[in-house]
Amino acid sequence: MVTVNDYSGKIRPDWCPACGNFAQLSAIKNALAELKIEPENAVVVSGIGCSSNLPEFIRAYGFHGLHGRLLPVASAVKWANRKLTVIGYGGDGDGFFEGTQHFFHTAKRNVDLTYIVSDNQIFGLTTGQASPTSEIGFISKTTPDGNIEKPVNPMTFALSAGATFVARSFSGDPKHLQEVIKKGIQHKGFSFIDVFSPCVTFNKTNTYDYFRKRVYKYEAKDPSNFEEAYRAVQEWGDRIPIGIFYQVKSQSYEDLDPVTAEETPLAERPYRKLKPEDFEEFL
Amino acid sequence: MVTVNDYSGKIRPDWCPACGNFAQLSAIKNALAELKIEPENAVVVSGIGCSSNLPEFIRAYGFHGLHGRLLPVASAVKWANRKLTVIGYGGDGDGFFEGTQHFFHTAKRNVDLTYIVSDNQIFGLTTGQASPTSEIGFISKTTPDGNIEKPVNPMTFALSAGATFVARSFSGDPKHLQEVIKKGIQHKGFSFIDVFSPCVTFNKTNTYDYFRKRVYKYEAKDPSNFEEAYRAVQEWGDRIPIGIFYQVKSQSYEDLDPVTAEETPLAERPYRKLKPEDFEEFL
Amino acid sequence: MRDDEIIIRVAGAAGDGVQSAGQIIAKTFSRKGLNVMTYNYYQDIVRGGQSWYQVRASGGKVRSQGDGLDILIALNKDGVERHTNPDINEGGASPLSGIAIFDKSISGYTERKVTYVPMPLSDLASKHSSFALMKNTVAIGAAMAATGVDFDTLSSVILDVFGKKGKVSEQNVSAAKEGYDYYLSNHKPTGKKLSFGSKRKYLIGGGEAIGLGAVRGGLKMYIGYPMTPASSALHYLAAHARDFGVFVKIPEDEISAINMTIGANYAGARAMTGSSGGGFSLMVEALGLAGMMEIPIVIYESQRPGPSTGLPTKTEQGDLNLVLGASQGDFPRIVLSPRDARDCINLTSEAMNLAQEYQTPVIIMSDLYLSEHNETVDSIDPEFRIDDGRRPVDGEKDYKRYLITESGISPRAIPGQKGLMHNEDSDEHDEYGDVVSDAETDPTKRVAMMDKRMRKLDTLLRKMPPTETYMLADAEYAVIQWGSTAGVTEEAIDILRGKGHRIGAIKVNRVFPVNPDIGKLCSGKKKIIVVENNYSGQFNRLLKAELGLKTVLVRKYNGEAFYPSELAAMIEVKIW
Amino acid sequence: MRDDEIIIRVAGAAGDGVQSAGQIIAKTFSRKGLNVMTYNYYQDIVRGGQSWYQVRASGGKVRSQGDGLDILIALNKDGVERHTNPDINEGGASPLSGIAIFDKSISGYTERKVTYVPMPLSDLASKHSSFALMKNTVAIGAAMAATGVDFDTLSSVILDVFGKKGKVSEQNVSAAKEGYDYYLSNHKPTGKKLSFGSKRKYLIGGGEAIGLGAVRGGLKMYIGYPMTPASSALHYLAAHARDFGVFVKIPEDEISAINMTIGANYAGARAMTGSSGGGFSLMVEALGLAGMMEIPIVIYESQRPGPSTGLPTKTEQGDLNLVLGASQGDFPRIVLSPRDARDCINLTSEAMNLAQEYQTPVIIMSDLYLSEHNETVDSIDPEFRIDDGRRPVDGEKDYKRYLITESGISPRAIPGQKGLMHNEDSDEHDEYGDVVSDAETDPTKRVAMMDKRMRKLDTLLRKMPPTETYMLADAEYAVIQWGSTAGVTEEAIDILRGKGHRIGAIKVNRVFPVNPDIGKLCSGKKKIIVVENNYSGQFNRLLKAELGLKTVLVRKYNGEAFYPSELAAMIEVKIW
Ligand SMILES: Cc1ncc(C[n+]2csc(CCOP(=O)(O)OP(=O)(O)O)c2C)c(N)n1
Ligand SMILES: Cc1ncc(C[n+]2csc(CCOP(=O)(O)OP(=O)(O)O)c2C)c(N)n1
Ligand code: SF4
Ligand code: SF4
Ligand SMILES: [Mg+2]
Ligand SMILES: [Mg+2]
Repeated sequence: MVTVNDYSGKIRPDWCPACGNFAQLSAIKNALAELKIEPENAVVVSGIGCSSNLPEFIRAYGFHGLHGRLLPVASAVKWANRKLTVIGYGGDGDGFFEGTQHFFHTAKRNVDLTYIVSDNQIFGLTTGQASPTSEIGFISKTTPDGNIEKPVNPMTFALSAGATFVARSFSGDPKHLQEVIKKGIQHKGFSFIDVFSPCVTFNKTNTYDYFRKRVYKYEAKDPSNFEEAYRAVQEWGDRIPIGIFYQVKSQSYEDLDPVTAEETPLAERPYRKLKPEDFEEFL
Repeated sequence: MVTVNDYSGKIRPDWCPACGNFAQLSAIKNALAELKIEPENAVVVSGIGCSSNLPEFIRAYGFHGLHGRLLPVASAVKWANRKLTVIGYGGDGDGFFEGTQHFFHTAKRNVDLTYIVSDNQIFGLTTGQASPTSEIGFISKTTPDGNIEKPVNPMTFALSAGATFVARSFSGDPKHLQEVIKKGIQHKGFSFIDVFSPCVTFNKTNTYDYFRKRVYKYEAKDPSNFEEAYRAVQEWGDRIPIGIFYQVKSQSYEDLDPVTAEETPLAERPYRKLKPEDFEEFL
Repeated sequence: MRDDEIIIRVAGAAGDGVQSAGQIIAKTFSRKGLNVMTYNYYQDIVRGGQSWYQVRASGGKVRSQGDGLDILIALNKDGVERHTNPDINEGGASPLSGIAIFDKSISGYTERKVTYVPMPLSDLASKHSSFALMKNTVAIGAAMAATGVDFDTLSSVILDVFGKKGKVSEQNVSAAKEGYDYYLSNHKPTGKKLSFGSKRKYLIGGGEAIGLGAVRGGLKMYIGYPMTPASSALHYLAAHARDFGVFVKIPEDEISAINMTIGANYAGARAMTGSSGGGFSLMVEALGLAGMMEIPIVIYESQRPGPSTGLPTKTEQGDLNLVLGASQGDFPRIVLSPRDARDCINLTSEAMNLAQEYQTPVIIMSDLYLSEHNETVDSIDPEFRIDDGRRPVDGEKDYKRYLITESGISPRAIPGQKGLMHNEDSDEHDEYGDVVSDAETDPTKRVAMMDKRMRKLDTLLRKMPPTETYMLADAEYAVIQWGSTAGVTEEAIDILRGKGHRIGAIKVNRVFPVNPDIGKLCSGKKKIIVVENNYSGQFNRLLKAELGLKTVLVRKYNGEAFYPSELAAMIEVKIW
Repeated sequence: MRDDEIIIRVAGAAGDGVQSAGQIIAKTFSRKGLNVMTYNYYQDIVRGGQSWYQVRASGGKVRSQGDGLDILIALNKDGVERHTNPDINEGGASPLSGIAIFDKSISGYTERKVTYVPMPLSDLASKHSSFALMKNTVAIGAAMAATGVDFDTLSSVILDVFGKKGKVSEQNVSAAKEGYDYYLSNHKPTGKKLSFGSKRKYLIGGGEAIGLGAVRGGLKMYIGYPMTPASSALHYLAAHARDFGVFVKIPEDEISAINMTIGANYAGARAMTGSSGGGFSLMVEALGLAGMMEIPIVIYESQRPGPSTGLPTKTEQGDLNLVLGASQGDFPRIVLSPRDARDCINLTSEAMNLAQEYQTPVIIMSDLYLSEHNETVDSIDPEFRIDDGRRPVDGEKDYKRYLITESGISPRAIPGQKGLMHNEDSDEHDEYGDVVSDAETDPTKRVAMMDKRMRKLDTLLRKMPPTETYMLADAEYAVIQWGSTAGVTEEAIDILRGKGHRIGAIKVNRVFPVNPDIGKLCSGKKKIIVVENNYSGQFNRLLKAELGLKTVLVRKYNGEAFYPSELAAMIEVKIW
């Protein structure tokens, strides 16, 4: 029996007290435990940022890599061993700036992994610069006169890329968060979950209060209706929907590729012995 | 009086005879001449690929840079000197693989430049590998058993990114091509034009015939209607629309940023002399 | 430790206000006309952990963070414990031998041979404000009283620092006064004899100095993606963007940053980018583009310990191999490595010109130690002669962008110039910029272009100023250092001279191309000791490869900077 | 030129079928048991321009493309003109001294002292097919007749090459027969005495050999973005993906490619990526990640002339600085540089093991010359012992991923292993993998980890096989070369020995870490000459930095490979 304690890491998270990342760490641990996934079969791959420190704090296989590069690593882990449950976890700077291209193409490929972005609308670890999701007018060390660049909408991005599971949640609503993450992990294919995660130290705009006032739970009439989803995710302002906007069934990349499609994971297959016939073409 | 001859380069294009790039070269030259833009004020920035050789063949300021990196260069050229007409020109591999992140963020920033992609659905220069727009099942040196990855739809990509001018044309229809390019250059802000450009040597699927049978001219009822545009660009198969799908007015990045917004181009402004007061904060 | 210098350290956890407190002290000293250097010891964490900030000040020279500790302001018990304990190596810094100031609520620490000054910091602070960090101000007041600084100077600093906040500002002054008076009434001053001066000095960080030097050198665009320890320059420039008329942009990644920087310079606007090793790694491909196309660019590379993410808030000089090897093929590059804040200003202004003149990448290598610490400079010259390099005139006949010249430098036309339209290419090209490899590769033209480009380094070497030295003339032993270790090396030389060793230093701040005069300066020396803040002696390898020197290596790679006495001891071992 | 060897060159424009014609000739010779080497001279263009393909064959050793030219097949007039003209330097290749075969419609060329054999190529071809390129096959038939190869061998090759096409295949055989018979009836054979053997040889390209070696070494995933000249390996593996059970993927960019390669190896599947200098430049950041996290990766880096896009279809060895300097900080890397196709197979299989054993990046450096040319090998050993390196057992108590060991090598657990969950980190970490820099940096642990990682190089050096030499024992002069210049260097040595020089060579294919035995091999030699296909002597600098050698440099950087007599002459100048 897997319990959430099996996922308890020995290192105490070094996030600022009340940082939105705590809720996500709990939600991920709970979701994995509830899904009865053994810690040795869970791999958490992250980038660089406050949020990306998470693999240090969970007892699973952790990979704390490079800023923006978690998705290529996570994809290949899945391709190498399709038995593993692979979770990608990183920041908004990590995913929507440095890792933009990987986000797009990984979603399009529909690799079976769950990608959670701790979206605090700021660069946390580097002590507070505007991020790709910072709002217009947002004041930070790099935008002292207010940000002039439109924020990315990670939802429309993921939808256009072809993600087969697109959702949003909020660190201030741990139950919702855990439920969405659980569904994301269960989803076969690329699941994207953007999580509003207040940075209590550097983002004085997008606080818990800010979101508590605005978020409401969205229920898709038909989660497989792309147009409906695309419209719903564009709502922003006084009311901001959270929930699962889109979900469709589709073959994952590793099911489509004949080499990874075989049941035995690539990593566990015996090495291919060469035979003289293999060189015959050169004769 | 600017004529198209003013744009004639001394180097003969080295593309294969009948390559789709020829039509685009002519269309660009004609559009620039018709718009009475002096060659010294036109800058063509490209990446690496067959298509990207274009700046060598036009008498303007040409910048033949790195695979996938034309948009950052082009953006900065515009920021440095907003009087210049800046055209970005590259391949589908260049723009939708190697340069994915730049395409997205440049479109979002609405930098005033025209980005034309010679979309031959293949890597031409490297002698025929599947590209990000290659269709499923497409056979190439890297996909001998047929491509299994869904092609990018550059149109939905550009729309989701926030491009303010999104169009498509076809090298087999030079008049249409020239008209769309002209409108793209005239558009203030980021204009994206995807051009079906048959690679007669390596792509035996997406030929002139293939497109002649399928393309039809699309006229947007209301080019500023995002939903209409988003729906229209998804049509694919027996009928494929070409035309201007989307166009809205919006301030360009260099108009929004107070430093570039001033009339005299940055490159032409006098150097800022330091005064003792500038260091006072350190006292 | 000398009687005319003082070292004060503020210690606490991240979020405790350690750095702000230290900065107020530093600025108070610099306004008193002292030479100051600060040292920021912090962690890759936003709250908690342990960090400290040290201020060294003197009427005499201050060339490093220094040895010894006169006054400790401890903001928590851990701080009292650590910094008085001779067994804990606080990143190489000395433990306290003087006065420890802390809140009287802190107790239970191990008693050691230092003067404990528990004070009612919180109580005194709460008279003026309920804001918790106000107690730090009380402690600052006490420390300033202990060093004999007049209260007016301290209050002027406090008013400037909290200036905008009106009431907060006044409260802080009052709190400082409480501490100041309390200390004077109850405790003895340090007995240090600091020779205060009448002229305020500029207190500036290395990163700010880079930014300022760039603006003086004609900077019009700074494009960079944040990365410690290069961000201090970015933040400084962002804060002054409108005033300086500098366009500042954070793009999607470092690849974009460098390509934008290239594009801007191509179009005639002086532009610069900056990052640390990880971000620079992403710029490698485009570095070669600038080299091949002969487009000026300046890159600020501020090192931190690698490999990979490494120790993001620590210091090292481990990126030299990276910078020298970056990008495929051979092309000219210029690598400068400033010694201190003044050098940051001067070399960066110069870098802006060098890039234009030689039309090739110039890389300014700093490190966390230099980029993130504050230092005094006596004066800053606002004047600087900007030279845009060789430009053709509009309409020049038969214009050749890559004209083959003896200097290797060709006339560079800028888009918008009439009649000079041409193509610049990442493929090998001829004098016009036309590609030589498409229809038929021309091996002769290829060689001519390679030679032309590489000749720029010879031209540069001919104009290079002589390498500076310290006490070298009569020295038997020569120490060679590069970049930010100049100050500490000088101090180590002083220590060793004090012990009777005939030793001097060669101080390299123009790292590549290697100045051949270094070889000459070494000739006849008994031993050549290369000092580096990295594992493998990357600069040492460069000297061996370029000059064939026989050297011994002194290195440190634990993430901390050298301390003067430590370095002296490390060198002494090698010359025995 | 020796009597027992022949050099045939097919010349024309891109799109003329030059390469296919050359390959048929090469394969015919390899089936006749000759040693063969081909050389592909082409441009960065898909149609037009000028290109040629050369085949050198002999019963004796064939170690380079060779000097001289016996038979020219010219597919256009330009071809006849160029390759008979002693003044045109065709990338260093000798002009024709023997027979020129071409279509009789070609006329008006400058007559020179060669045997012109204008033939009715098109007419003969059109008897069998209207396909224009069929005339090439007629010419091949003629050339084979001239060299005395039996027609059956030629026809067997044609049938295999066009195999799938049925009728086309037969038509080509008939066309070849026309040419073969026509030549025999109307012209004289070359008079060469080729010692044909009875055993077919394998004719394999360098890129294919890399792919094959990797599969033999346990490759399970190859992830690469196309880039000349690394694509030949990618294409080979893509074509055989299902058969070999290798997952082949072209991702969005090279950054993704290397991070995927790291992810795959992390998860226990042997993976490799490949590119040329430009793509490798984009991998620089992640190279350090693998070094820091101690994850095995193999990178195939095939060089072409830089800087930047440079000369995409030419050859150079100019990326060594890049590969050695790549990524910030110090970490162990292994650089191998195969000499020839056989070495490509063997070193690549070995690289797959080395990466696992040392848990660090292994880079295989080739170049266009080696990667894109075909060569015969007598036999290929299908056997290879795969060693997965040090792995812990499931559930091991107190598992330390980065256990400090004498060898520097720690037990590597793979996701999925029970009870061994741990974190791998790009930040500096302790033995468990826990970060040492977050709350409090531990300088001691940092140093211990740096030392541990770097010790892997010492372990490797202890096990490194001795560096191979050629005619070195009695030599006064030593030539040192690296990688693909081994063959041509041997031939140059032979030439120089023939002239009475006591000279030999040190042949380095394990480039880094530098084997100290190279220093010993050099001791007592009058002069040490380093031969390199680049501008600045990058390997020479490495030898100076590592071994303090005093050397002279022989270099070529016009985009072409060395030719034996050219290299001999360049060396001779240095030893006079
Ligand atoms: C290549 C590279 N560029 C820049 C950095 C510096 N850096 C570290 S974290 C970070 C951004 C953090 O923001 P985000 O991804 O949103 O994560 P958060 O800290 O907010 O959770 C940056 C720019 C880096 N480590 N690597
Ligand atoms: C960083 C880098 N990676 C790979 C290459 C090799 N390369 C040159 S062109 C090209 C793709 C060409 O395809 P596309 O962009 O579609 O242009 P096309 O030739 O089809 O016009 C590639 C992969 C390169 N030059 N640089
Ligand atoms: S700085 Fe912000 S994101 Fe980082 S740990 Fe603190 S609250 Fe969280
Ligand atoms: S290979 Fe294709 S894209 Fe390239 S020039 Fe030829 S036809 Fe055009
Ligand atoms: Mg963030
Ligand atoms: Mg293409």
